[in-house]
Amino acid sequence: MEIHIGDRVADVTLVSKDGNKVQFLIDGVPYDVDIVMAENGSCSILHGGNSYNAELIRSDNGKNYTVNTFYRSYNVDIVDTQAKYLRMRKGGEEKQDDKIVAPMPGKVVKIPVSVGDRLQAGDIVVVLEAMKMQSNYKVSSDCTVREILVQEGDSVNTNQVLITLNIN
Amino acid sequence: MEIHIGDRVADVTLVSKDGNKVQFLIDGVPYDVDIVMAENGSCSILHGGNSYNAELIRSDNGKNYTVNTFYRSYNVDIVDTQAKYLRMRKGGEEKQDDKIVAPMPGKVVKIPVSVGDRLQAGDIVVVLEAMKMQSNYKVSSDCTVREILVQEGDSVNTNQVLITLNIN
Amino acid sequence: MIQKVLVANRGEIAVRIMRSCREMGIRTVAVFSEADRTARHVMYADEASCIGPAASQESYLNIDNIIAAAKEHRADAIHPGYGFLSENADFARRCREEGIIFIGPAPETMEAMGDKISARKRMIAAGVPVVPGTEEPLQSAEEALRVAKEIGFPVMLKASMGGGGKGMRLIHSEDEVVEAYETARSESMSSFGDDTVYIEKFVEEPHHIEFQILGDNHGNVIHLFDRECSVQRRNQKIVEESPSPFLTPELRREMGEKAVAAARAVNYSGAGTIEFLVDKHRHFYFLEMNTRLQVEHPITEEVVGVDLVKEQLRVANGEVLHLKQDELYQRGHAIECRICAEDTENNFMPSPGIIQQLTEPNGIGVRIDSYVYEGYEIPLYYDPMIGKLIVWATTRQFAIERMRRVLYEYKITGVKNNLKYLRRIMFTPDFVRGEYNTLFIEKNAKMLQRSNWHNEEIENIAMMAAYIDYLMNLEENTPSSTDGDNRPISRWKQFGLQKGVLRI
Amino acid sequence: MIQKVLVANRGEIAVRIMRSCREMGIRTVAVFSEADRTARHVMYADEASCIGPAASQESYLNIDNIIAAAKEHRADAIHPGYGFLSENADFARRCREEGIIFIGPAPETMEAMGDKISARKRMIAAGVPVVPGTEEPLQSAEEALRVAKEIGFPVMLKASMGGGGKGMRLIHSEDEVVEAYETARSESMSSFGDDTVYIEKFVEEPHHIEFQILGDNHGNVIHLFDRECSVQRRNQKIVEESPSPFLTPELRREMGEKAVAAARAVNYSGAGTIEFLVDKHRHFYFLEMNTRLQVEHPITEEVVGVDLVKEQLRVANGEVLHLKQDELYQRGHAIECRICAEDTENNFMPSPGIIQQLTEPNGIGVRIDSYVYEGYEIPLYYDPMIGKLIVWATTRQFAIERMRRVLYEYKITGVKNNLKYLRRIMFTPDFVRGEYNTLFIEKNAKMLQRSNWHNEEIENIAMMAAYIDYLMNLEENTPSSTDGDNRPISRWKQFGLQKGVLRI
Repeated sequence: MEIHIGDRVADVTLVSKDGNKVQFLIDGVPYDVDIVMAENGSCSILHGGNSYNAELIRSDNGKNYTVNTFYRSYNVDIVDTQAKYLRMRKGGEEKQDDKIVAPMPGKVVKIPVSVGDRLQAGDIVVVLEAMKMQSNYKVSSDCTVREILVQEGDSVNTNQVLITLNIN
Repeated sequence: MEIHIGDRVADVTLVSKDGNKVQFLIDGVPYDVDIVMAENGSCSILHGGNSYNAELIRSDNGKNYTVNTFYRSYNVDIVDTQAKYLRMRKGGEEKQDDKIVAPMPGKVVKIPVSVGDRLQAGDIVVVLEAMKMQSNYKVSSDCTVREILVQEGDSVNTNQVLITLNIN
Repeated sequence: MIQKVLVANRGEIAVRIMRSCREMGIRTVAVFSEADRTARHVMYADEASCIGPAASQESYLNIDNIIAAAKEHRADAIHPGYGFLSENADFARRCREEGIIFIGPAPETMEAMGDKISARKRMIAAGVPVVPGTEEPLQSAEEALRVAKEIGFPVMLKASMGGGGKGMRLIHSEDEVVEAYETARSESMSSFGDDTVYIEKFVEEPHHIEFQILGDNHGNVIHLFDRECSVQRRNQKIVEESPSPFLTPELRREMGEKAVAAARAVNYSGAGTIEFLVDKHRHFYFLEMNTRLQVEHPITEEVVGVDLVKEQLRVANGEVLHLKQDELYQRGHAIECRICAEDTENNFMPSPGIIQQLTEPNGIGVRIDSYVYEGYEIPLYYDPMIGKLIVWATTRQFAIERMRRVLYEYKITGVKNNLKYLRRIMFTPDFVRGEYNTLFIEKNAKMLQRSNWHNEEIENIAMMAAYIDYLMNLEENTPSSTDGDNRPISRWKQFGLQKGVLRI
Repeated sequence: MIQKVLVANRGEIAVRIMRSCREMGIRTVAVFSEADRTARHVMYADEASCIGPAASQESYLNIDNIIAAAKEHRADAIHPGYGFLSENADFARRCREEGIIFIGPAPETMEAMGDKISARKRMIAAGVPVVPGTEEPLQSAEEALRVAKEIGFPVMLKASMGGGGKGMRLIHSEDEVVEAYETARSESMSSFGDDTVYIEKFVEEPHHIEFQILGDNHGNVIHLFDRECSVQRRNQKIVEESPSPFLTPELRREMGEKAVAAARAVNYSGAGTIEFLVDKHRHFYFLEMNTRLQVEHPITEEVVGVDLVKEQLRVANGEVLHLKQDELYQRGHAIECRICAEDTENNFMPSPGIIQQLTEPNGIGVRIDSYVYEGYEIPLYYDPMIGKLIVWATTRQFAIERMRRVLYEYKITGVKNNLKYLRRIMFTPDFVRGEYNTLFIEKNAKMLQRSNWHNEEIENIAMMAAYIDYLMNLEENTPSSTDGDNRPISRWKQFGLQKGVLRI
């Protein structure tokens, strides 16, 4: 199976399994580990006498993980055939529109622009409030407001598109 | 629905429900409560301005509960039609054999009796060890050993029958 | 005697207050907004009432609803915690009118000290040194600009009713004034219901050091020593320690005396804090008084060995302070870290969400004041602080080592949080040596960034963990469980039985 | 300098030791039996090795396997914890031979004090009062009977290598002697690998009070004051407190001096405990010395403000004790409750099982040393103690109030446990007044039983909670969740949306 971790792509195979004793091949190199799921969501791995813990947060589709180790957090993607196919099909298709997306759930406090406004890099287009903190969202290059998809006072979710823009 | 709690039998009906606001009838008396499942396995109930918590441990069949409140632990049985029927059918049928049953998981350390032995009240029939503690199990009335179902060294589970007896 | 206390707050501080009430045999009443039905403080209290919708203005800041709940539950007293209405003199006055004990100082004291502009005047009159700045509220952005230029940049723009860093902006140059003025006023209005702001000279490289005060209704005032609060991001404290590594014994004594004098000047009763700025020459200036319990009060409790909430309740009961200044001393060293649901790699942006998994440290010398639990959804309406981690040890070095250990044990998944960031602070040489001021975060920004350090072994571990979980969750590997226990540990027990050569 | 420590133990004490090691920057090696792969200490350690099957004799008591693990991992030192091999002189000697530092006293000291018969002789020689009894091991049940008759009933039968109440039997009359002799020997053999037993006069209505000792390799010995350990069931402590409410300042000083003298007599190095029996006239007798860390060491840590494990490691490193007797003092009051998986209504029968739900208390003045987590299966092979709950407060009364509060917060479901029993202890007048001795449990047995108090409101609450959960789990009410999150709180969110009149 192809697994992505950060920028690295590795080939991981589960070779054999006997209870907790598992052999993997990682890029052709064998790894004999003792692996158990201990506390809920936490995985304990013994390898070469060392004791490691990894907490797993699985995404809804079950193929992307956030893995927390003591030192770092990793994004790990399990790339199965279906995903490979989808990625291949998608390649080069979408050309991204410029848009303002909510980075967290919050409330729209202010939209100081209107459709059609010509904006300069650094202009504020929306003010969001979450957890008592207001943040200004600015455009990073000159552009025109195409659509405003939310109103002042609206509650918005993470990744919700708030405003779309035409890049000049 | 008929619900048993300790010795008490009550008739409980869920009358209406609107989100967390629930009306019950308990023995004909209406109870308006605000009820949510909060921490996992723990239920928060607001009634008459008071805040109550109840932790629920559900048995495998889903009809018997141990309910822990701050002050006490209760056994609560939900008696549905099927259970009522089974209970009725079972009534008076079984006449209990005298037997020695393991009250907890453990290891059989010693069985100082043999099949056919005549025992007096107070004689030790089995020694169990669990969590570093040995306990002697004695007979409470005169009897004869009918069958010995385990061997010294065996691991046993809760409620496992160890020895059956003929009462004299 | 107070028999029943309504706690007009939420989160960790509501639970903190209820704990001391419970120990004293006092019944507690929780109030909650519609977003907080499943919050810990509601379950912890003996009684509970909903006081309105999620928005603070309509619930935790709604004086009428809170008073109505107090009357319905026949509470003798209201503890306001910190934030929300804790420094609102109107609320304290309303309690007095309704015959309910407000656990805090008199409204007159709050007005004198809570409004920062008026407090500055009092302190100048009392001979306590203050930072140069405006004596009157600003009327417009234009005035702000003019005054800032007069004093000279950098300046601090502050909400007169502010606290906890809200409604506060550091301004370096002219072109930042207008935006800062507008956002600070807007934040202040939304947080404190008042948009008065003023300007102070920004003291450069300052230490933020505060003294804990306790007064009673009989004219007695003591201080419980100092807290160093210079580790701040966005003008909000994230790490505090006691005693301050920067103070000399002489300076500690002098500042303690001034703090008591400041409190006496306003007939202070209850728990409060005198905040000072201390510059690099160890000159100190009165900054503000907080007429309430502070977020960081636990480090004082650990070092001095008192329960400040219990003391507040005793004072509110009219008792004479039983603590004597000359019997108090500091033992060992305490550090507090504020655990926040925030994205430290994205300008500390709040990050609400559901707590998927939670492992809190325990053992020797650790205290946690928190309110979240597994499965709890952190509402987006309130503060991103989800708890406080406090350690105590015999020396400062041991306390730092202990904080590293407990940060190692602390695990939160499901929401972005600052645990790893706090760990890096505990290894930053300036912090370890105790040589830091309020510029600490800025100065060490690079060091505090996520390391790009690579370790193939750890990466392999992460991949194997993810892969085995992925396989375990493939439908063919999971016999549908009949007992409804679908937790990873249970699924593992089933998957763990598999044996043989697989090559997948 | 010790760089890496192997902890030859399991459970809470293994984690406790690793915590201090981690704070000191020392790497840790866990050892575990096949039953303990998912135990907390394995996950906590930096390194880990399996040392054998579940049965202690083949793993945690297997000297060869533990030494082999230490060599494989290149550990400089071994910390034995309490129980298992902690008082085994052969093990300490073996460590010395293998060039591994044993964190504890010299094997000669352990032999002199660990064998209780030999310890009695030493103490008599040193002029420390001991309880009347046999000077030699018993050879047979017949001899036990004869000696018991000579001394006069009641007598205590004790394992010479024993500790923690194991292999100990109180004998009231002749006909109990034979069974007690056999079971004590058998238990002793299984727990300590030795079946030597002896008899002592049973001191009636005694207090069990012990002194914490610290010695170094340079001839310095100090004591860290007293612990009152008289709340015992089955001769095992379940509640301890420090300071003892029974000791006068004069008696505390005198016993402290004797404790130091006793430790000096055997050139004691490391942490140890001198146990005394104190009768109602406040006469005290040496009972035994424990040449290791005690289960109840945290209450001393809280009151005196030290980390005993750190001190052990420093002494093992050859450092000179940095604590001075005249600089040590007790501050406030600490109480410890041992949390056990046991059935308090059925003679404290151990009750292994799976922890379904766990909520540990936190906040001011509470410390938990535990090792269990949600989903953890408590193995049936080891001790039923799953954790220790320690509180500290400024006074004894406040400490009791705090313990009541934290017992209110503590929730364990899935296994029978003694939380409610401990709560009842905290309300028992003899305990609250501090007027109790080792007969406390027996004397208050009735009061400590589960109350049959009825409360219709609480019963109704329990029924409604169970019923709503029952309905929520009926298949028709649970849309099969796609995200695999089948936890009650998630199911509730789905069920919670339902609305309308139901009449079910």
